[in-house]
Amino acid sequence: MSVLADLFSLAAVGAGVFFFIAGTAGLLRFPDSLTRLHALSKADNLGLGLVVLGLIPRAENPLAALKLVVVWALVLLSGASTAQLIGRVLRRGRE
Amino acid sequence: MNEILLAAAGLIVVTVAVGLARILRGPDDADRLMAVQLLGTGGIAALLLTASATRVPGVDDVALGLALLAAFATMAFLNHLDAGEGDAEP
Amino acid sequence: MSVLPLLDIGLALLVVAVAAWTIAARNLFASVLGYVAYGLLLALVWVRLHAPDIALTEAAVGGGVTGVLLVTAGKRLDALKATRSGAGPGLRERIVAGALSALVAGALAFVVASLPTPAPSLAPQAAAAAAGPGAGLGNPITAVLISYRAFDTMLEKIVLLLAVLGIWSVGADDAWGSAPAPLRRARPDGAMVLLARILAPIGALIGVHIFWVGADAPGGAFQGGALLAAMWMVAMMARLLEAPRIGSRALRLALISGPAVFLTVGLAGNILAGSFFAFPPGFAKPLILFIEAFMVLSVAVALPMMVAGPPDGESKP
Amino acid sequence: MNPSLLAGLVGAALVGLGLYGLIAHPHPLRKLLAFNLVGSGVFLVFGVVARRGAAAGYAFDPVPQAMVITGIVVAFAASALAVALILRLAVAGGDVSLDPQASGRRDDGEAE
Repeated sequence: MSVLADLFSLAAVGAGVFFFIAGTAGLLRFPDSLTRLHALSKADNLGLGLVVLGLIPRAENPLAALKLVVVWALVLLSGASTAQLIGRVLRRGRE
Repeated sequence: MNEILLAAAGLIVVTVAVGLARILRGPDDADRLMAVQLLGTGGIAALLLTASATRVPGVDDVALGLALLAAFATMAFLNHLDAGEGDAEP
Repeated sequence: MSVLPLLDIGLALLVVAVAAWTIAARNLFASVLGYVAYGLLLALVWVRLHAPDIALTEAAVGGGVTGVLLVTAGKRLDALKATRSGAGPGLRERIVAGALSALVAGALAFVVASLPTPAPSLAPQAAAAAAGPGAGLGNPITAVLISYRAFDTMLEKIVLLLAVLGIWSVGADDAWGSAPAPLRRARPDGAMVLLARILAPIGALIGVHIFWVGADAPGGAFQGGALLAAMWMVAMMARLLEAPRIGSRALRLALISGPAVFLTVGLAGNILAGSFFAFPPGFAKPLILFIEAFMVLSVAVALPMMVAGPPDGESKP
Repeated sequence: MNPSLLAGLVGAALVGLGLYGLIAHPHPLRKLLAFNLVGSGVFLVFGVVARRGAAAGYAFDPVPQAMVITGIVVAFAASALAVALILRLAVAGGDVSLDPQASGRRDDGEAE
């Protein structure tokens, strides 16, 4: 059982790291700010989400696991709304 | 297992460090803000991974605080960035 | 070969690089952004030093509130069109300054490398304070702050109060009693209002949680108060709440409640338990939580008032 | 290299960087930021002392850690006061120069 849990953790954390790398690559390589914003939101939402998912089986108690999920939810909330706001700032800059 | 989690944390820190090159290059403040946001998320992920591997207690609360404060700081910077838009009118 | 030392070295290099960026950046905004990133990374270093309490404080104050203070100040300077700051020192002065800084850093590094072994420690005294009569605090740092070094902590709260008074007093004379300038003048976007509406209540709940668990786990009055302060500022930035008038009685009572309650309990200790800041046996833990609750209130009110700045007289009471 | 020595060296480097910024930057807000770097470097050295003083069943010495928390709060209060003074300087003088010669020019420019 614990081997299974470990495998699950590894897979999820590994996928999370992949999305962080992808997000950073996008931030560095994409040609303009709006596409970079798109890349960033992938790292925010999926990268951290998968890492959190991978760490849940290792949490000491259910409350700690809940806190992990709340951390992710907070980052999702702020990431979604600030992406919107940054997008507006960028569009205004173009006009 | 712990070593692998630490390695993942290290990879994220390195990735985020590369992303910080974005701060250095710009070209404008919105890009810099995005890079800091990425650093915030990556920092939280690295923090959770390291804490899980080294068993420092109470780090989940630190992560909660970091997530809140990253959102708070981002809001303040946005507040500054869109200041051009009729900010003079009360 | 363990991965941990590599992680530590990478983190250390990153912290120093971001710190160098805040010094080297050309504009103030970029520099402050760097400072916020730096505060966040420093929080990771503190966790590596087994200091989650400081990590929280550093993230809240170093990264969060100080960054917001500076970016707000920069915005207000822009509005004043006061951007000229005079020429910097010439190349020769810069080289001398660099050499001096390198010398100081080198000396400090030498001292750090030659710290005595075994290291002196006050941990046993702190443990005694944590386990003291009726205390039973699981978090030794809270025990040190409220019991072992109670006087320091009370004076720190008075320093906060003095700073607020100092800030208020640099405002114009005829503005006295009015509210500080708002953190944002323009009407906020819908997305920002939505974010503030959801974030502020959840954040306030987390702030109270961090205060509450502070007796036994990382957290405590200051960290909880700083989070509450940040959430109040979030609401102010989205214009959901306005900064109160500095003449407001409720505001002033909230500001002094922390140090006042602390001092009262300290003086009562003189009578009930035989010495200043001694807690009567059996009541220590509830008393400590009682003091801390008012400290949270004071901190949560004082920090936003410091960021908001002096009263500006324009805003209607 | 053990982690606490490494953190101590980072602290020393931060003090050096901050000191340089404090001297070299003409803008007072940048000076303030640099000063905060010096402060956090000193706190980090305190943190190293705390980590080395692990005893009595704790992984750290709580007394220096508590002092750092107090220090961070007081440093913030001082920074906030400094920001208020800088803004007051800008309102009063029209710029934020700390250079006495520049402020001399400023007095000339003011319509009395």
